[in-house]
Amino acid sequence: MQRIGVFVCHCGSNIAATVDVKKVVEMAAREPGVVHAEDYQYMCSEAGQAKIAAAIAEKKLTGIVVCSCSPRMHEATFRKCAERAGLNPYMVEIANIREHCSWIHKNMEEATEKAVILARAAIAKVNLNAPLKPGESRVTKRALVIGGGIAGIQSALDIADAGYEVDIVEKTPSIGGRMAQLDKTFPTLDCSACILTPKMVEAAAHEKINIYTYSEVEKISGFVGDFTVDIRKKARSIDANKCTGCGACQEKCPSKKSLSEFNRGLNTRSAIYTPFAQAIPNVPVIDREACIKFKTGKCGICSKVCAAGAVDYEQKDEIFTEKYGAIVVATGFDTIKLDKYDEYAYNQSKDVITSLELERVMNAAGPTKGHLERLSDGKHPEHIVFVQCVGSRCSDERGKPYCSKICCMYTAKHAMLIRDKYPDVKVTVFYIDVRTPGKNFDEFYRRAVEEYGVNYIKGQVGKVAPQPDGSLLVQASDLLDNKQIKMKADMVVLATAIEPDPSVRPLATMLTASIDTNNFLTEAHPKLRPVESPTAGIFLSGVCQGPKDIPETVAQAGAAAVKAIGLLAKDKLTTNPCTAKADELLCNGCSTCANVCPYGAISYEVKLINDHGVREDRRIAVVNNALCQGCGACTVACPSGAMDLQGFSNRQIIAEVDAICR
Amino acid sequence: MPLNEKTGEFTPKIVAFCCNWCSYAGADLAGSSRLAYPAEVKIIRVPCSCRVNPMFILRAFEKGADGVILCGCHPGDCHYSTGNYYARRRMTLLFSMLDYIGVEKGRTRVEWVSAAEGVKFSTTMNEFAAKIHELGPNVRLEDLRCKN
Amino acid sequence: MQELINRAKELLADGTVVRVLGWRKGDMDYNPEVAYFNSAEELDNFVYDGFCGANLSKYMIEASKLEGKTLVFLKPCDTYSFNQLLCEHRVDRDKAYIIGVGCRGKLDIEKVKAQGISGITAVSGTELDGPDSIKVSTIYGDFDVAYTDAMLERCHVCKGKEHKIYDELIGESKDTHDMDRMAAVAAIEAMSPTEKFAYFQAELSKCIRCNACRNVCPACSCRKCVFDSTKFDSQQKANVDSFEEKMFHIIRAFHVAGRCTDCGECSRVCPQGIPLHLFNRKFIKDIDELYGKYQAGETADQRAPLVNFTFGDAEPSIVNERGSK
Amino acid sequence: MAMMKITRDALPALYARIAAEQSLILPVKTAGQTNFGLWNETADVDLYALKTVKSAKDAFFPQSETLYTCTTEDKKITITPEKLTDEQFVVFGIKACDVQGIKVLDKVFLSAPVDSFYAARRAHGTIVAMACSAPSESCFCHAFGIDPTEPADADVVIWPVGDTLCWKAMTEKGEALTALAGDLLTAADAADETALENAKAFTKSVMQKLPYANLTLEGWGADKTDEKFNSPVWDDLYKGCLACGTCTFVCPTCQCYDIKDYNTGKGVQRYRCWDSCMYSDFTMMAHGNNRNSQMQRFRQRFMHKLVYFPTNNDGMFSCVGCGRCVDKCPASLNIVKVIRAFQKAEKGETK
Amino acid sequence: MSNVSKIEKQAALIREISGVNPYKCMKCGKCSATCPAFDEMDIKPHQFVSYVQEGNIAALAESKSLWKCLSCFACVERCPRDVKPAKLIDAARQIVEREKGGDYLMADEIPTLLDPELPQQLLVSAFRRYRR
Repeated sequence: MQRIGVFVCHCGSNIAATVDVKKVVEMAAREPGVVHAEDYQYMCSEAGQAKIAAAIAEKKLTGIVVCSCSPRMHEATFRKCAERAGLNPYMVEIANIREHCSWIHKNMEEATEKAVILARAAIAKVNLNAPLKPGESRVTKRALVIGGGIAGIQSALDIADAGYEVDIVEKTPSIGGRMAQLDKTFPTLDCSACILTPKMVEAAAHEKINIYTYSEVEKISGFVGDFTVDIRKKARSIDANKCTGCGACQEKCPSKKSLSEFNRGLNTRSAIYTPFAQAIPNVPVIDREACIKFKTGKCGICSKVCAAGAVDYEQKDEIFTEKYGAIVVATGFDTIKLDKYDEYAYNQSKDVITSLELERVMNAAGPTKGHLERLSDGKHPEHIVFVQCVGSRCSDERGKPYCSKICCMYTAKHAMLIRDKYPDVKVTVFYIDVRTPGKNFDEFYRRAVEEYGVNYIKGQVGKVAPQPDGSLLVQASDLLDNKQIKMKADMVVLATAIEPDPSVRPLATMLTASIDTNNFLTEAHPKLRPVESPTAGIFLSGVCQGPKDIPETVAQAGAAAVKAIGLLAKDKLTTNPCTAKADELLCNGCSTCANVCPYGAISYEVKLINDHGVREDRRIAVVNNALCQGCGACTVACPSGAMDLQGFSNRQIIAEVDAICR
Repeated sequence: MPLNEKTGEFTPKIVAFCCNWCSYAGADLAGSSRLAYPAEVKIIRVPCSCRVNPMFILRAFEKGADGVILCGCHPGDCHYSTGNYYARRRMTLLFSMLDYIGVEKGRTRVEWVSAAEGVKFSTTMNEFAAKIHELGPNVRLEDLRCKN
Repeated sequence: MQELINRAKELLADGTVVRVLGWRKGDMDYNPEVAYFNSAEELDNFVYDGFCGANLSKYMIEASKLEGKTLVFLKPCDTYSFNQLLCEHRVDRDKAYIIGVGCRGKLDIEKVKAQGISGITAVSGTELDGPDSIKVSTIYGDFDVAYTDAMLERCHVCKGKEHKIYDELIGESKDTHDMDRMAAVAAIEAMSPTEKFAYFQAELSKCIRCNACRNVCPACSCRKCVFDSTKFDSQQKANVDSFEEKMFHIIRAFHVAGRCTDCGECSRVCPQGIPLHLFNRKFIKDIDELYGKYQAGETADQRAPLVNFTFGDAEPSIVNERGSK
Repeated sequence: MAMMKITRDALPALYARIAAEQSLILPVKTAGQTNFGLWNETADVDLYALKTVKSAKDAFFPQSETLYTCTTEDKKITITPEKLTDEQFVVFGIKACDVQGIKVLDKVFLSAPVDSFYAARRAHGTIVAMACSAPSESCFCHAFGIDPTEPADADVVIWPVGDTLCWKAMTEKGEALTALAGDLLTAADAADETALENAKAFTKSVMQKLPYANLTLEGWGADKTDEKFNSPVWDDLYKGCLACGTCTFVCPTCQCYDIKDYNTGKGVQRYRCWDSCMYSDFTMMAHGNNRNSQMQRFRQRFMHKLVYFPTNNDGMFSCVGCGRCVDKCPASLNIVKVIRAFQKAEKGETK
Repeated sequence: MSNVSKIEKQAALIREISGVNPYKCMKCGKCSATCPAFDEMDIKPHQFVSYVQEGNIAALAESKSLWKCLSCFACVERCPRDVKPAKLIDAARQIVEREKGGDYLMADEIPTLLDPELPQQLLVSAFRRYRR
């Protein structure tokens, strides 16, 4: 029989206002096994913990129940407290009488009765608790960063600077990501490339960083501290060691009709190409879909003009395996497809473009060499209309329900830049709300209005209609004037919603990291652990976790790096002791459990079993404690009940059920 | 005792199994958002919806529960990636069997509630409790020995 | 039958097998028993006729632990069970030499008695190549009973007469399928909850917890059943107050769901004539309807439906939409 | 007491009259199977069934019965012993073999230490035995000296003769029941007596034609332990046994039980329930099981019935030849096969 | 019936008939931006939503807009919040029509309602919708 202590927290008035804590103490004290019960203002406080420790020592408690807030809040606190007092931390159970009781019930009698029952269930459970001891696993001192945008680069640099090896895997031919495509950045208006390129170079030059571009993660197994990852290096068709990056091949390449991914398809590139001038590595890639040599077998011009002899048409995809202790996901974003928004005529007119396309148009290295012109006829526009919230804050399936966060600011930036460079161009912005929470953000937006004369109209655009004269008729509402406006424009720029890069979904499956309905990776806690995935050892960097601008991305990248460094700095990890365990005497060796284990944690061995005097060789399930995460799928799959979950055993859960139904 | 001693009204016993990662957190959110649901609902925390053995559900009915609900992460969002898919099949078959032997439909339920869905948690529990009130006490699956 | 005996003798003689698992003549014509035969001489008591209904697959769990190979005779439906046991590593393929035997349906003496025939002294015409009706001799005179009228329910809804695993085949089978396997399940599904409850309450109230259904079941191959184990707080032998039988039969059916081949042994052996197959078939019907057709034991390397899933599986709430009111 | 009679048509009235005063237990058909059960207006009485699935044993030794109840309140435990039966009841329509089964149970439960639960039921139960008219192929009560037409040790014996039943009270309890039946019973006349004698003769002739007519217990009985226990015959016989409890639970004489606790949430109900020596966890102890192979368990059951029991009870076998195990064993094993297998082996015959 | 409860009842009825939750509206004005009959309307589509939110059904019932909406459903298509103003308008129309009694649209009323600028199709659809 356990000697149980019950500690009921008032949580100030959070609990005590609706639950009669004295009554809970009184009722709990009557339960079999309970030898001590008391209440206190704040059990989680130092004084409260001291009370627990004192009771453990004085009453020789073997288990404790804390009736307080959610175990998600303070279970760890009370476990540590118990451990300090010499009690196994897994002999602690929490009865959640705040979130699940006092906060939702108004009637004191009802809430008190429920609190007593919840306490009883926890007492019933702790009666069956057994001390558990965490295991240990080693940590591979190497990190993997998936995605080579600013988020990935920043995380990699920070981790590498702390002295750990980092591999960056980037699926495109160069690192740089979305930020490399931007022209200027808000609210300082400094040149994006000017601040990004040095970071790219630094990463490339860092002795602890290996960059694998044109590569993808193929398979991930293992667990925190000990991931095994297969990485596919796609065939570049260029020997990176030989290539000097002279660019002759690209100039001579006769196939020049492929749309440039970097310029968002606004112009073309050659079949052998580097995406942009500052690309790292400065090694081209042959687009085998477009290359004449690969399509017809004839051509080979690039090979002929390459003085270094770096072109290798025979190159094959290469898969290598590496071990990592931590993984940072920085897969970034893309703009959503606008196929379903016919009203904006995006697919009908070349002069309706997305904001990201405008970035390329404005950029000196872009398709128009930085001149603001209509893409349909190259004419200088007189009037540009910006439409906000295209696909953002949209509750139907055409768009995204969330705010994309960056659009208000970059639109102000675009409007301002255009008015600054071309004062003759009229700029109208249709907005629903202008959202500018950020340092110097609102000031920036006001400057656009006050100093640059950008015309902000509250109201949404209903329709963009290409006119026979090549102009665009914009029909919108002006909600403040309660008018419907029809105006001509030469260009329309759509502040298109952003969404996580589609590669994140299969990746999340490989990582067993959870993902929300919008494909953003879920954080371990929305407030307190925002850069960690719930899956241990996986860290989140940048927009893959949620919309954010560059400074936020860099900040989060740094935070993710710190978390990863914190992990890599450890030599060994203690593993969750709440793992599955097979009872050798009951196990049938039928493999049903292994079939449902998502971690491959169950294997089988043939073992001589002495079953009450009957000796025979039996096939028995064996759980690898380092791999098992304690979900319990196996315990239910097992028909004989041989498989049980420590900390959430069959008998413990049944005891809780019994206590509640009593 | 299904009848409230004072009022004589039926106060059901409802057991809610909640997975630690989504639904238990959703219940916490319902709590911190002060979204009320009946005190008849008592939550048991399990690591994952796939930890819930059909025997636990029958056990609850045996011991006098009037309704049992299982909440887990939305399909695709399981913390353990696949647990709720197994739970979904298991519970579908179990509920179908209970229906087959004449246990009233609606006495058992599965609902996917994410950590962000405090509102859904509360609405679900209100709905479920209302359903159990409508169905009345469980008599078809209880063990008479637990009655007195 | 003689062919089976001869072949068994050969296989014993040439050392292919060291023992034979089959059926031995009983003290009545209708009660042959499962037995091992270790010599040619013992095989003279071997029998294979319409009353040899026992599924020998489950006995192969124990036989797999013995030294040397065992010759086992499996009817077509038994081979599904054998495959399923193979799949679950409960039998050793290398320890079995399987002769697939022909089948024209298996007989149930209770069906004969149910026709009011009593005082039975002999039954003939039950062999594999026998006539369409069997002759039942009693102290009150002789009766002819149509073979199919004395057949077990399971044979009327036979899955087919193809052996799914074997080393060799002996004997011609005859198709016996003449009823809809799911008709009885569908009829119950169509009842009102009150009718359903009354039906199962009446059936299960007869249960005497003898465990015959469990012990004969090839899918119930646990070394120690949860209902015998102290580890689950589920150990129970009581026969009381209506709940325990439901718990036992629901959980038993659930544990074999997706693994049950519908061999029908549970219903065959129930001393109280409880149609236990209706539990298993309900799961089979649901699995087929919700997750696609699945036949346990079709092959030895399938993934059972309950250890499998698809992203688009039906939600449990579908139960509220299907079936009766 | 003189022979009385009642017509078959009057039976429902008789049942109602008895049930108005006492509990009435008799063969009732539920979902196609006949077992002893409590009579009520809607019960489908199946008095003429030759064999109920389970014997009438439940009436005196129920499959599960509560011994006492512990309730906990706070940290106090209150123990409430289960009340012993103190009301009269009637078990109606028990066959001769099952009556003999009750005599076997008496040996076990009524000898010191007396089982108070059983004793109370025996004291309050009135047994109305019914003679057999058409024994069937699995019957072998004659081997144990039982005459199916003359049930011994009953309070009342009834004999079905065509559409009438002859009725004779054998004890004081029987006379009381006869008095209760009152005008539903009429005096039997000489013609009835003759018809009854003819019916008995017919039944005996049936017995002689049945397949087990020549079964004897040669070689079995008290003090045969040594020659039987180590016989290799067991090893061959048990192989088909599924280790289920069917034979035990349908048997009128098997008397082993387990004592277990049921958690009611408010405490514990300690109950006993039939157990089977065929089960692998029968008499399981901390160190394991004293019979750890199925052969040993199989042997135990038959040795108990045919050797150990007679050894300890002046030669009385704890088998009554009802044949239920013969009908119900899922593996077609049964006590007759065991009896004969040893007789053959001992005569040097091959199987 | 008290005035308050009538207003509440009508607002609830509009929500029920339309299947629309007007509180989803984020006041972006895309409906009004889209509406081909905007200029004809006294209560603009986006305002219509606010009126339903406020329960000001009486004003809606009186409004010209009710009969100016073409039921082209452009606003339904384009509304990013799934608010469907046209369905609200449609529901309001039905309420007005139902209040008139059993026969909704009498043939002899049509001439006075006829507006040369209204598409013929609307008339046909109005028959279909309200006459049944």
